[in-house]
Amino acid sequence: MRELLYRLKDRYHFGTPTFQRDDLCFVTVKRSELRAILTELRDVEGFTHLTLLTAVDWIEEQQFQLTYMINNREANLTLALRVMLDREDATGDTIHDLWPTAATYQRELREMFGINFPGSPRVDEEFILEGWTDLPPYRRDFDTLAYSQQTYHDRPGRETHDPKTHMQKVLYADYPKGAK
Amino acid sequence: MSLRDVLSPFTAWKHVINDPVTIKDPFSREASDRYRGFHQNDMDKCIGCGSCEEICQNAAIDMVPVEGQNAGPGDSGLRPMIDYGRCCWCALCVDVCMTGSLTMSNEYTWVDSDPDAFRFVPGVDAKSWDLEPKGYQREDERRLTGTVRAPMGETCPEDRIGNFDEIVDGFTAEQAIIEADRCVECGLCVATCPAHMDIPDYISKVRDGDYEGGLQLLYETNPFSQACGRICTHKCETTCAAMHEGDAIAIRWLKRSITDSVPRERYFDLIQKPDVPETGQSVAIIGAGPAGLTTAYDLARKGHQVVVFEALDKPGGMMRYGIPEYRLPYHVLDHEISVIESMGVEIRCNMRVGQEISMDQLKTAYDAVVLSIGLHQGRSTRVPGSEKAEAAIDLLRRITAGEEVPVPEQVAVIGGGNVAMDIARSMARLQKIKHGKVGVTVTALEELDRFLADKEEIEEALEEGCDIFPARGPQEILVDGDTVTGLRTWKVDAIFDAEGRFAPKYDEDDEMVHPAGMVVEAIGQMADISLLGAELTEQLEWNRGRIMIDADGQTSEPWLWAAGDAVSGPDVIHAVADGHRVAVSISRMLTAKREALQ
Amino acid sequence: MFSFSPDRSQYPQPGPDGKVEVDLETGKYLKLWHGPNHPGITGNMSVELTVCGDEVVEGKTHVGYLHRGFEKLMERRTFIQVFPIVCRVCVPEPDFNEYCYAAAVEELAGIEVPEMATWIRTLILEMGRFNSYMMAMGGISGALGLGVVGQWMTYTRDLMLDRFEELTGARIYHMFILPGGVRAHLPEGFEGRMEEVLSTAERYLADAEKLMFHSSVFKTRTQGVGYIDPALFERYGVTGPNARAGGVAKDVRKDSPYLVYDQLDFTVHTEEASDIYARTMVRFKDLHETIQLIRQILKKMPKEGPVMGNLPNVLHWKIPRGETYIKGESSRGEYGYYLVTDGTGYPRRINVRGPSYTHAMALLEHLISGTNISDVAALMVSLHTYPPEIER
Amino acid sequence: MSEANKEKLSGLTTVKEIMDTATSFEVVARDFYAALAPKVSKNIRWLVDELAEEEQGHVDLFTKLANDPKVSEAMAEKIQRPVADGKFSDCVQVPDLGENPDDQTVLQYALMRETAAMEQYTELATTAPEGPLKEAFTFLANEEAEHKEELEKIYYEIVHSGGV
Amino acid sequence: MEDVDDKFLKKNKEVPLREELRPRKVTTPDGQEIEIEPLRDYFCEAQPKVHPKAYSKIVEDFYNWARSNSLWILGFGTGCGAIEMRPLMTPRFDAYRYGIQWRPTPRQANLLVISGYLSVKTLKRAIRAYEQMPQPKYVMGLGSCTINGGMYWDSYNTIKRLDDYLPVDLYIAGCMPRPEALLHGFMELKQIIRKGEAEGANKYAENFAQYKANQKAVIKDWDMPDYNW
Repeated sequence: MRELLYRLKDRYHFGTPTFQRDDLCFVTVKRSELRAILTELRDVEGFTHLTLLTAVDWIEEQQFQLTYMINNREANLTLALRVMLDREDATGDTIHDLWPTAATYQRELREMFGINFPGSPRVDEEFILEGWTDLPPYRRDFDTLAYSQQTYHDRPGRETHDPKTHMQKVLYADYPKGAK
Repeated sequence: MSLRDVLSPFTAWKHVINDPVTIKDPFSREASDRYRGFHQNDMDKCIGCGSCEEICQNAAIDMVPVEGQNAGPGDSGLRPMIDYGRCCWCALCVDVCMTGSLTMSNEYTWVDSDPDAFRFVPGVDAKSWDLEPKGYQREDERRLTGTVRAPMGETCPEDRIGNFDEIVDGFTAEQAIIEADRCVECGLCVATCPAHMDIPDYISKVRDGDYEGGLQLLYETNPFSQACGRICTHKCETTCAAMHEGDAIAIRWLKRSITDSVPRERYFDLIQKPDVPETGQSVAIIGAGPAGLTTAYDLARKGHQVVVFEALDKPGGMMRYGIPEYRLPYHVLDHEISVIESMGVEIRCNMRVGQEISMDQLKTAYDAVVLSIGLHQGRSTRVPGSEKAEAAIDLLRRITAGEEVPVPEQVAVIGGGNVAMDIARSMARLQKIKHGKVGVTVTALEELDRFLADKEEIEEALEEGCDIFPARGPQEILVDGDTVTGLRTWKVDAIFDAEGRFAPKYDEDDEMVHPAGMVVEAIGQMADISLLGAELTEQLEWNRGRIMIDADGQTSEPWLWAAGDAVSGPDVIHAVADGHRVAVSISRMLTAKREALQ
Repeated sequence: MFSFSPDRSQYPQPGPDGKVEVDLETGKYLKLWHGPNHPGITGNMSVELTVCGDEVVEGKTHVGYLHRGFEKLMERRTFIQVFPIVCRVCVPEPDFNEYCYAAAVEELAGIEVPEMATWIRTLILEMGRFNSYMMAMGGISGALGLGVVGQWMTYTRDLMLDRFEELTGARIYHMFILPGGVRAHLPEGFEGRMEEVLSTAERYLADAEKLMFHSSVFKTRTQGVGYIDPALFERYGVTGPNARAGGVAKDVRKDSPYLVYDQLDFTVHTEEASDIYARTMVRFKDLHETIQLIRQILKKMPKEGPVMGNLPNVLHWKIPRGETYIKGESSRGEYGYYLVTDGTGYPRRINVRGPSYTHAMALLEHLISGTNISDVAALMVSLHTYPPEIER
Repeated sequence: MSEANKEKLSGLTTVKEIMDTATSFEVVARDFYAALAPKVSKNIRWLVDELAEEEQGHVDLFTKLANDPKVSEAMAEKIQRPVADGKFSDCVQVPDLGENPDDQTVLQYALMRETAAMEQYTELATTAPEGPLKEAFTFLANEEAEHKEELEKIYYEIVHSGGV
Repeated sequence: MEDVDDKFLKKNKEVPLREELRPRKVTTPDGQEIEIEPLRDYFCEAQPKVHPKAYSKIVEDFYNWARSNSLWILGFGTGCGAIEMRPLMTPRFDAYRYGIQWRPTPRQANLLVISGYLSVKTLKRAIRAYEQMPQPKYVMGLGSCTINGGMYWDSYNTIKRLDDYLPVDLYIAGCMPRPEALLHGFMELKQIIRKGEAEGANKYAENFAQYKANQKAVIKDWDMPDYNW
């Protein structure tokens, strides 16, 4: 794995790789070089299998991380390429022509993260959700609990008590707690 | 297409003659022994700590007050109510349960047309599976929160016996985090702590490494956090949820780790006097012990002028003169008091009220007076020869003050409390220094497991070479002329009766004589109230020998409050709590007075 | 001789891009919804078929009927709280989720798993594989009208569920593989009862073999039908038995052994035809391999030892920033968990890579055009897809 | 032991006389505590007050018993002189508690008295004939025993405050 | 229980009706131009009616007895619980012996088993399936999810209370309920039917507007008629 990155590092810009295990490495690449790297890895280096394509929302840094995990089935090596996208105008480059199955992942990312992949087949069609009008739900700023509370009703009549405050109320309500 | 392929499917017909595999009665089929069925809860074991609620990812559990379970030490009185409209039977609640009270039966059938029916308090709402012994129980002790206390380093007995250096090392940062990590933040301990310190909150500060935030939190409820971090009676640890299976959280040591981790000089930045206007009112406090100084700290922070009168050389009260240096080093206490002084508290030492200044003078010169005089007189057994015995409390004071005390090769101590251990271990150190060996005998009425002293204290005393004779009743202090030669004791058959009341029974045949050149009585203490004078003593209302105070610590006199050991019994943290209570009461009175004038 | 093949010359022909121009207004085509409520569908999903006569011109997979937003829910649960919900990602073979999640957490948190626990984990996974294959065998035979095989398979699967129940305390969602180990040891006498189940299963499988692989009906309906060109495997992310049926001898258990698979002997079975028959055959052989593996595990596993490693206090368990991917060979192919942590008490992101995701979406849509309506169910079942893991 | 008290005892043979002595014993004790109360410091006065109250309770009880027709019938009976008699009488006399006794002294004194009384009544109960009288003495013995235990508890709390 | 979180506010946007369902003009194959309104034209507009009781109690009791002994379940696996239906259909648990069987179409079924959580997308199909079932009909909710949201209580895509959307006659606790518990449930349902208390379908007809309002509040792309009979 190290030799592989060493071989490629002259031609492409890699971030510092993380060698998570002997057979698993994460490395950040530039979005502009992604396609070329993927093509080369697929056709030359034997990383023929797209294991998964997904995104991570680093909302604090205003970025989406796309993770392209590709696998060399002969050598049993997995390489995960990270591509950082600007969260504001999240658009990725479709790779459905390299791996037709990527179209499904891209549809999901479009729906769940709002990351667009222009040119990917049926990318704008509804995939999992139906009639969804809110924020893409996998975005960190979408609060699923609040949405659920505002949409679906709880069965009423439940109430809980915090042991500490309950004991204070029952046992020492008079004590000047936190006398400053 | 071969003929075989046409015919072979017909072989299935052979099953026609087989016995059917159908379960004849599927309704009474029992689930497996480990089946995670409906919940059971042992009401006697459950402490209502709410860990089950905390871990439930489905928000299926509510802690609710139930009939017949009252809040008390180590029990919040709440019990988990489980919503079977949420539960997923993952049994994490069973795994995390701190006492092992929550289990699961292997019952699995519950149908109802009312959707609101699927909510119940196991163990309270009677269910058919309450007594079912089968069902999921965790294999061994709880394993989702640590059970073993982080090890605490301390000086080995051989190295500590010859000096008065502090024994306990205190947690390292790593140990503190490991120990703090075990806390489940139920908060049961908060009710037990007399000062109701925010224990779970400061423990979580330790875990996050935010020691400065933790220190500020400590000072909100306790200006003697450094001392309490070392010598507190830590009643909180007796109600810790973790103690039921495993060790209680080392709350005291964690408090200490906060105070030790913040650099000394940072204290003055972190604990600053709030920006409040001076009220121009003044309060006199008698006794610079934990109760008096806590009152002083609180009142000074409210803008009042506070003067503390201390009879002895240095402030600190029993923390300085009662507790040996190896448990609470003087420099720690000095620093602690300097933080309080930085609030503008004035401490006048060597000012014995009743001699240097009278109560009347205080009454006229100050808006309020606080009596926090502690228990500085030792009790005596009054057995024959006891007039030759030493009082532990005097001896400790003399040792602290640096006075010369007689150190015979053999010392007998009467008493099984912490003071007895303190004097025994102090004498042992002096003996080691003077004679090179330890010769201390401790006798007490109680059985070893009913000693009033902390377990660690007893263990450490034993490690240091003190001999402990439990269940021995002192009969006579043997005196030869002017010198003490020993202590004669009888075996105590039973000290308490069936109802747990004190009713000593002696076995007169089992007599022992403990040879000793000095006998120290450490059976109890009382307050020296001579400073009040006969008139005030007569004016005040009393309650069973102690000055009567109301819930706020005020005596029957409108200008006089009392706090600390003298009214609440010997305990530092109790004294601190008293101090807070009295300070609030006084402040309220002073505010009212101010407002009345305006 | 009478020919079953209809005259397809009247049917629309694909254009140069291989796609048929579908114009519904012409009246030549019909839209047919296969599912979500349909006996021939695998679970709760649907395929929107455009048919011309009885031939499928185009198929679109619709999923999302079982979407619970797991990956979102996991992000707001602590690391221990995720444990009970992961198994729900895949109903028929939940244990893989538990294992992958636990292993991912253990890797990032640096937790040691006792040896005993890894053996029990392997046992659980193989038992789950057994169940899953049983469902697949029953499914394929049911889809082709061999109801009785479905009954046998469900029965034997149920016997295995009883073993699951006594080992883990639950029938379907076992919630047994905790991060750090497993919940309990094997119960007393487990081996003997397991052996009974396995031998019963073998008996029924022998019968099933005669009804399926030696049945002319089954052969006619499956051989040559649903062919996947092995050249497509990598483009479409085909793994597991589906790929092995096309001669690709790839199995994660063999290639990058996890748990104790390096200490176990087993064969990776392959077929060449890459049709429904071959896929079913591979599963059938693998099922026998699984039975053999369960026996082997029970024989080789240590008899005692702790089953749980040391966990920190799970109520405030934080894991340093990192990311990892854990995979294993489930009954359907490569199953994986991609876990990203950010130093807090909650996972930053968990992505579940279920094999059905690729098999039932792009691949199925590709395969389905040009097939006969009557083969759609068999084709879908032969890909062995579980909808819950597609949409999670 | 003073001569006068010994004399007092030597002539006792009837129940009535024993009852009288017992009553006078309680009366003396009550008066003693009542007289002691103003002498002690106010902070321990509660203790002395409590003791006086307790003794008064016994006086009341004795009076009530003596007026009970069943008991008064039995009064004339002669009974054996109790063995523990000596201790009983010892305590009737007033020991010197000093000018300003402290709580410990008062308690020790009271404990001694209660012990003696308890033993005395137990003894009387064993020698008294079966019937209401025996019950009365047994009851009194229990009363004193309970009181003694109560005092012991107080003693333990006050004196053996543990010493933290 | 956590309090309602109002820091995050969900958006309430309307979803436009799909184009092919909007009223429009079309040209027929024979060249005519007609106006169509698909939602009205393609479906029956009838409203649900309360199923009347028989004129005499004896007859009604007989009907109820007969109904209770032919619970025909719609074979629609809506959630995880569906996996425990399979053992019931096969010899080991053999529900058929109790007059229970599974049917592939709602038209032949009178019992809808909601086997666990319902995503909004499936809820739409479940409502449709339910409405297409002939009266008298019953609904059974399996597991925590149908009672109060279950383990998906905070999910944006699953409903919490089934009885908001469909009339439920019986609930079975569990996650998921075992086949034996399901059988217990069926037996209990039979009892309810025999007592004439399984009135869910009538409740649905009586409170139709309320149910519809609830359904439409969560199903945003409502592209079907109000009643799918």
